[in-house]
Amino acid sequence: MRLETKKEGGVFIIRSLESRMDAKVAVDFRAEIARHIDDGNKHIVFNVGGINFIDSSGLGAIVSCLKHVGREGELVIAEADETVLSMFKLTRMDRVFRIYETEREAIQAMST
Amino acid sequence: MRLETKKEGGVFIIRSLESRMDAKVAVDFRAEIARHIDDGNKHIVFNVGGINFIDSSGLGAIVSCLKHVGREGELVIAEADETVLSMFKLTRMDRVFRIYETEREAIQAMST
Amino acid sequence: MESKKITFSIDSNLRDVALIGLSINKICSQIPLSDVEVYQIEACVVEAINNTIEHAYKNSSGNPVEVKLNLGIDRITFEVCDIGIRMMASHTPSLDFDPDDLENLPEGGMGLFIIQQVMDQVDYTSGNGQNILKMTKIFTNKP
Amino acid sequence: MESKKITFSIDSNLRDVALIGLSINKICSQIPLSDVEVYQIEACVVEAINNTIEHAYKNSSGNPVEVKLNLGIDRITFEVCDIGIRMMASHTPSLDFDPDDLENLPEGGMGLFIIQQVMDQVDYTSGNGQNILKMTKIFTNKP
Ligand SMILES: Nc1ncnc2c1ncn2[C@@H]1O[C@H](COP(=O)(O)OP(=O)(O)O)[C@@H](O)[C@H]1O
Ligand SMILES: Nc1ncnc2c1ncn2[C@@H]1O[C@H](COP(=O)(O)OP(=O)(O)O)[C@@H](O)[C@H]1O
Repeated sequence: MRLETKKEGGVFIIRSLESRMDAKVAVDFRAEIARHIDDGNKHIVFNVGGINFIDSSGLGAIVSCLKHVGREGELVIAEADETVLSMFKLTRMDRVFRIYETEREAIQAMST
Repeated sequence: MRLETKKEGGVFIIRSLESRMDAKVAVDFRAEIARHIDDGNKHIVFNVGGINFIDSSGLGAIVSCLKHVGREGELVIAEADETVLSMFKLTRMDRVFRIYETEREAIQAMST
Repeated sequence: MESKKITFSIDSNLRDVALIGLSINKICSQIPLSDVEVYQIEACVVEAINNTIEHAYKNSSGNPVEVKLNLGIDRITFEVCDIGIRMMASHTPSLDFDPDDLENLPEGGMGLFIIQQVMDQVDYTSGNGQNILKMTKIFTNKP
Repeated sequence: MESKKITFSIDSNLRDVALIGLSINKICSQIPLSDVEVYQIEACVVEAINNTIEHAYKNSSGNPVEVKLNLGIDRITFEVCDIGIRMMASHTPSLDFDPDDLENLPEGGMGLFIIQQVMDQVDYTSGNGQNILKMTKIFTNKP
């Protein structure tokens, strides 16, 4: 899964360059983010703005990353469109993740 | 094929309520328009604004109507989007039909 | 009016699942359903196909996966068919978890739950070596 | 990367042709092609399927029509397959007419011409009772 990553202050920002986050790419995603977390990036904004399809494997991979950052870290979601958001709601993952409308808001909330 | 028709002065305006004008509906279209022509409507604007797919059967049906109105009548096209227009160009039917950007322009050109 | 029918066939390979998903998305976007509903229907079919590949075929490629779509006047049905290992006696899929219990959040087991939530009817049948998950979504047709 | 593959199957019925057209439209809209190119590719496949139904099966329903899509790194191919009457030795489709000669404007015979114009390669083969029209469109992949 092609990802774009950057760092702003202590916040690590991930953005997907692929529009589908499905079973085909979920395993790779999980492995790649795990590497970034092991490198010490434990305050993560996942900007899902470019994603227009996510299935339960994709959600599962994000949950796995959340567990991996652990209680000292954070992983929040930004820029989910209506359809992707509906998948978080359907699986009640909207009660697990903090979800921000914009990447900016997410970064600000984390920095404070 | 569900069509909407109206009359403005001597001009008969047809608009498709279906988005696809393909082999499935072409025969019906031809028959229905033939009836309107036989009723004396020989100055026709076909507003294709609602159509987003046309195949060669659809084009053939329009050509058939053009022949039916004959040399004393007219049949012009209005509001073809870029994709539908490309089909007229591909089959060189853009040299057969007068094609107007808007229904209004088409009506005006016919009334003068 | 008789219903419209099409069958999609792919090999049991996660690579090709999106091709069915995209096709179904476009077909569903022609019927009176909201964007979110269209998306969720696509998701259900993708979940069902993923299950077929991952569970019925244990992730081995080279096996047939078929989705039969039937679009009627007020409902759309999908039959996801495989000739692999059949699903154990269907339990009601549930998704119960404490959102604050980080360690125990589910990373899987959400597929059938999503399907149950979105679809109006779900049936699973096995026979003659074939397994079929049939899903029906009803919509209101305003002509 | 291996190419992506899907097969669409319908009955030889004009009613169901649009389901394949819509599917192909959505899949092609994911690859680097303009809206007009996507539309024209959809039109070619629809023309080929219509021909199959109208000519190979003489408008009788109940016969199989299959479209095999293969999406590679720089090309997409479609094989439109039937088991009906095969096409006569292929003449080069032409569309010559005088736009001012109203009476003699063509009302048909445009399908194969459209296919020839849009596609980069077109082959027709018959064998073992099956006829296959294979169409290839090449695109430039800018990753
Ligand atoms: N098509 C299938 N064939 C065989 N077993 C299946 C199938 N679909 C689901 N299952 C079984 O049901 C369980 C729950 O499926 P699901 O809710 O989709 O979650 P997941 O696939 O993530 O485990 C699977 O783990 C599997 O044991
Ligand atoms: N799949 C096919 N099987 C048999 N004959 C075909 C097939 N496709 C085309 N043909 C023949 O070629 C002719 C030209 O086809 P085409 O250019 O699509 O125009 P049209 O279908 O409008 O006649 C047809 O009239 C038919 O005789």
